[in-house]
Amino acid sequence: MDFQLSDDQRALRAGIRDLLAGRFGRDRMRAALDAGTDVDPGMWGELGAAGFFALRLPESAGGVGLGLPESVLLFEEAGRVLLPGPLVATHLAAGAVKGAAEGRSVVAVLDAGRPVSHLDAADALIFLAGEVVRVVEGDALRALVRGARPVRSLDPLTPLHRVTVPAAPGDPVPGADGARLRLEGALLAAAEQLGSAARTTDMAVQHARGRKQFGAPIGSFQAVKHLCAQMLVRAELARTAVYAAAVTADPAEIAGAKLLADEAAVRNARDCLQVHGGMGFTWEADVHLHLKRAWLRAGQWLTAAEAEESLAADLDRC
Amino acid sequence: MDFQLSDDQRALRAGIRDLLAGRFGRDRMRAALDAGTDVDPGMWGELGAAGFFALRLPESAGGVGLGLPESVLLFEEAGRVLLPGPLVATHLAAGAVKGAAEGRSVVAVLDAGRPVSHLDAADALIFLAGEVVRVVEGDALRALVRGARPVRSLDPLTPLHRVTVPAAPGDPVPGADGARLRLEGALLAAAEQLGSAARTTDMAVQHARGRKQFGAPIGSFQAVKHLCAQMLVRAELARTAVYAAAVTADPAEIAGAKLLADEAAVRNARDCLQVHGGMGFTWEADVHLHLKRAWLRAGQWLTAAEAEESLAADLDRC
Amino acid sequence: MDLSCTPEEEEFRARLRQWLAAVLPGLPARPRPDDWPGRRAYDTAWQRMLYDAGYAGLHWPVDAGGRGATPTQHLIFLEETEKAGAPYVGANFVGLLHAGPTIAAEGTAGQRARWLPPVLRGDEIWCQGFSEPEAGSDLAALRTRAVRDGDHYVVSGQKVWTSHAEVADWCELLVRTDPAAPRHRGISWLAMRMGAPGVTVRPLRTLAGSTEFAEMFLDEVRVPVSHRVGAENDGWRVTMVTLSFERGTAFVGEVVACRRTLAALAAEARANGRWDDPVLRRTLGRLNAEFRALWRLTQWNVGEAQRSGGVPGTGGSVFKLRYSQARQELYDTAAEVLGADGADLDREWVLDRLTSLSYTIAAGTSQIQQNIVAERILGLPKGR
Amino acid sequence: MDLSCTPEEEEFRARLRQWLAAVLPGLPARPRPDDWPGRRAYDTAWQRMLYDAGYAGLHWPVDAGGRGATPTQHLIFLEETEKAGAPYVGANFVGLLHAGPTIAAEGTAGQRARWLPPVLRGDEIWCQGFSEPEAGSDLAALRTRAVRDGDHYVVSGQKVWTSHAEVADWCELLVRTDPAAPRHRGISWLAMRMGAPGVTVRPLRTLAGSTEFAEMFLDEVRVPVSHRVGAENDGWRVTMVTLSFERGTAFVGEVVACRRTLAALAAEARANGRWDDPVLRRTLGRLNAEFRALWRLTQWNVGEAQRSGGVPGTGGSVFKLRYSQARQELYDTAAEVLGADGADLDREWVLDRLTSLSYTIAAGTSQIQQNIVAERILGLPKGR
Repeated sequence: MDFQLSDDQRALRAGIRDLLAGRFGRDRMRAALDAGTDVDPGMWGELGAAGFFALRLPESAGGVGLGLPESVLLFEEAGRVLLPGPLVATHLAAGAVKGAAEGRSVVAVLDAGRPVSHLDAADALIFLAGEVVRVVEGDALRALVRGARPVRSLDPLTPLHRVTVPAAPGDPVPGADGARLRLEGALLAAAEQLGSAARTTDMAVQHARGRKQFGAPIGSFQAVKHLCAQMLVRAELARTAVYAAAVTADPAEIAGAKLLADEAAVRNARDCLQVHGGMGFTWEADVHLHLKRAWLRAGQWLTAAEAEESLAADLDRC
Repeated sequence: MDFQLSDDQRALRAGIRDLLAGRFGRDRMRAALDAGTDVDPGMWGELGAAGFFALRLPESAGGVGLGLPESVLLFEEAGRVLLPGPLVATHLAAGAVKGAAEGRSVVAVLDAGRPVSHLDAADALIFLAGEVVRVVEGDALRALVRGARPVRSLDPLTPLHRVTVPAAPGDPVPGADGARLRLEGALLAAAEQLGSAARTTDMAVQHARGRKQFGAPIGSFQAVKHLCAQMLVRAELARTAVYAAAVTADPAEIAGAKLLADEAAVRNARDCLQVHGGMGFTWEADVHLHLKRAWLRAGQWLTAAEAEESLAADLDRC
Repeated sequence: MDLSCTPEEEEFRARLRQWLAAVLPGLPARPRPDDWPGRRAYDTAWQRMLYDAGYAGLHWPVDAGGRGATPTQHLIFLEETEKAGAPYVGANFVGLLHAGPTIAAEGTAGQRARWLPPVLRGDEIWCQGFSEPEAGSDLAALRTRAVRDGDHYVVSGQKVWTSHAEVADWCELLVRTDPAAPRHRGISWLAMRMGAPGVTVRPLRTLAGSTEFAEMFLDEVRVPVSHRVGAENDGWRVTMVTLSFERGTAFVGEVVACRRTLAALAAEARANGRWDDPVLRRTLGRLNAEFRALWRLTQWNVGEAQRSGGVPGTGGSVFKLRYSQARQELYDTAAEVLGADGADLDREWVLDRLTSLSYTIAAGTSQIQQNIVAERILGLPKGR
Repeated sequence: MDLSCTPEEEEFRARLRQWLAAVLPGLPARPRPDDWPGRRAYDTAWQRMLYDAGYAGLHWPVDAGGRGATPTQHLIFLEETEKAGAPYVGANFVGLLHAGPTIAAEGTAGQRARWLPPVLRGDEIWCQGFSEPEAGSDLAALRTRAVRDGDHYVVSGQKVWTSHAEVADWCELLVRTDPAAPRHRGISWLAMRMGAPGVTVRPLRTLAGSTEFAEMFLDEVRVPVSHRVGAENDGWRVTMVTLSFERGTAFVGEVVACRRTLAALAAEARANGRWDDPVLRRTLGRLNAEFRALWRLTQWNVGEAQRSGGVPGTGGSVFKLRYSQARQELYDTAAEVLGADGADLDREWVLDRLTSLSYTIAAGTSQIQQNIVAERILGLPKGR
């Protein structure tokens, strides 16, 4: 019984970390932000080539044949660097939507009642409606896009649209389990939140070490120290929950992981902003991007209210 | 428009403070605790003589003719020194139950579904049942006491009994308004909570000034400083809410006062305990008595859930 | 304890309401947030209307051209203008509420005559040059240098978080005139023309995407010595004196607005069905208690200031600590009410949620405020 | 990441379960909380049963008489005994988990032979004399003096928070042997007989009304120099070495118990109707996430300790900070479930609520733990 990563898992994480550092370092991220580009097809292809989307497809189907624990490591890295795009949806669509596994298709998700992220970039949508999973593409997608209303998005790297659910929402994906897909989506989003929470902890600590006020690094003051300590506690508890849920794939454990990771991402971003003081309130600092993304993700796949209810229902089973 | 106390109000407060210091100083309080005596009839009479119970009765009825603002000042002082006994109920019963105004009768409250405090000492009960207020005394009270089950009380100075509501619960008090009585009870309990919250703030600050660890008073460490600062903030906000509600007698304002004062009393007692460290965990320190009493009072007259619902309903009126 | 108003105060309120009802419908449309000249014109026109109606400098001393109103009257003014939806003080903020009072208290007769009337009439706009990149919470660490050269100071350095810099005529500037003196002792207060050569203003974009603030770069700007208010190297005291002009009224309008927002949130929740969620409903109820109490605390602080003759009570830090947190909770709750619409910047309250993030930081972080409460009110010893 | 157990571990678990199922039904009734001799007898009898079954000193090194089990086996042992409702370590706590490991690591062969076997067999009980009234969070400030007199130390001073002092045979004692040395350098570790002349024990009543702890007054108690473990003045290091024996397993039983309590709270809420309150229900759901994660964090920390050969990871402070808070929230929620019965000390969970108050204080306050996390894990600079 050990949470330690295997050598293969370490190598996988190092690989994606290198890829992201090369393709989506801070300068590229800020350039994408200034240009308002959310999905870069070239990078999408590289992610596909690196196995980001096909990771859990069996090797017989051209995939990498790995599991949720490995996916979680990748999504954590994506969350750290604020990588935009419908990563979770495309990953979940691998095998069900042509080109998704290879990163040749961008697949977004349509979750009734919630705005659609990255609609303009999407080649297809997976449509979650109860137990059934459908794919919206081609004419149906074009009709849906025509009827969509753009939303001025809180997160500048996540364009949003309000859509009306199409009358003919495409064919069901055979064998797909909507509840399972939603759980996996929640877990992968939780992994992104974890990456963000860990990153804002690093940012706060780095700032607290360097920034001087009243003749000392602000990190020498207990008030700042304790903010940072609680950030680490939140991130580490979220990490534990996310990794364990990835191994067991237990629904209650996944709900707990999403709940704790959402909270860690949101509260750590806020505390990071507080540690940064006025500098954290500027557009130039990255902390607001983490907070906005964290807020958005907290409303996706499984909200706190949904997670808490499902965790309450689970108490019967303990 | 001013929250400042009038000279009369100051004199009133000073008077009760002196009375309590003389009759219920810390030594007496600890002695009562050791002996397990909750209501001291002699002191009850002195409170009566000082106008504690008759304060709001008109002078024509032998009362002092003052109002809720003055009552609130008295109950705040009672809360500071952990004065035991059914103070609120006896105060509310003045005029309706013989001897209550003068402190010759001890009147407790029977609130359906909740345990009765100080039943053994009570000469009568006011029974709140919806809009009607009844008085239980004499044979009805004796029957009720016989059927009561003592509860091992969390608060050693507040004995509790579980009772069954009597079949013949006495006659309605003419002209009494149950809803109004309940609100006034909530406000006076809030004033006691305020006194407790202010007292635990003082205790924490005093300890933080004197106690040295790591070569300095612990109050020089930001972590302790900030605990104390938040205690003051809670106590002062509660004070504002309680005083304002006493002046306006507005139901929503009273609900807000109870909610904020309950929270201030409970959380300040806990923070006071934290500031005291291990010493706060001993029976010898008074902090646990404040916490236990605060917990009890939070469950009396108006709970947080009830207050929040009533404050939510009030939002229509804003 | 007496929370009622005097007959004079009620009469003041009634006349103000009458005037607001008469003039507000005739106001032009508000300019867009990024239309700075438009905003200046709008704000100064409103100030001129206040001036003509006798409401300008309501809380200023009479000998400075003000109306000498009590803090309570000022509170009533702020409460009623907010309730009526009147324009905010906007671009006139620094002139009316900070630089002006400083000059009124510490300036010479000539300085008062030169600078105060244009502020009251809305003719001149001031901005504030206090904060610096390396001097945030620790304001006294400011580095902007002013070197004496005959009857001028030559000023070089960098300021930040300057609002309305683009449209201001004057800047109240804190500079270091004696680098050798202890931190608080070598600072002076200067009035600097924004048009002076060497002043460069660069908009500073906040996380809300707007440019309410600017950075200001000063490169050998010449400021006449006669534009110094107070003695040389006495600028720290001069500034602190001014801060004591704050009479508990700083957040009156905001608290009134928050209570209105809360009622609107309840209405929205009833409309969209989320009112049926007891978790949300009880949170709204809790916030009702919170903002009712904060409103009463505002009145309390104003009452204290009125009695003490303007010296600020200790209530300011207590208020700010709780209010800044409550305001953030209010807009977090707004996001709950909005549900999926909480990510739509065009929906009401979403931008406010972003700007609420500054409340625990600006004008003294909550950490600094807690130190103040602990040390100055509770008397706990300073940290080692 | 592999959360499954090895076949050996599963076999260990299965045998343990079998044994527990066989012996637990035959145990006598538990003594009352204030029956100290009864508690000693009960706890030592259980320890003897463990010894006879080969489970005593499970995590001790083999050469100290232990079983040399891995941290994971120890975790399984603690998990299964808790789930089966077996007795707690009780009076054997200090001997098995602190004094014993200290002697095993730092004692001479003779000291190990004298003191360790009686601990494993349940023949001798130890208590701990570390804390003092003036040395709480700041343990190194301890003042109890030990003055050398021939082959004895003469010890005087006062200790506090000593549990099981009334029934202990030995006390592991930290004393100051060099008052002139820097705080951490002049301390020694002694084994003191509780029956020695000059030892006075006075029960210390906690806010829960019980006397789990005692004060201990030492008046010229003579302790043989041969009862010192480690070098003179090296007691601080000796103690810290022992603390490093903590292999993440300290709270295994408690976390298992908290999860069971949570399920029981849900059942009680369903029974009494409060389950229909979404505010309470969602709080219970939240706590489910919390304790599930804390259980996984326990496993993680144990895994780390196993890999590092017993050196404690950084996870301990992280765990304790969150767990102490979650435990308090758990019992606050229990009070919500109980409603008006929450004031009844005879109802389950009410006393637990009181004792949970010590969790953010004992064994390093949350404030100290946050310093540790910030300085040792995050590398933030020490305060000035």
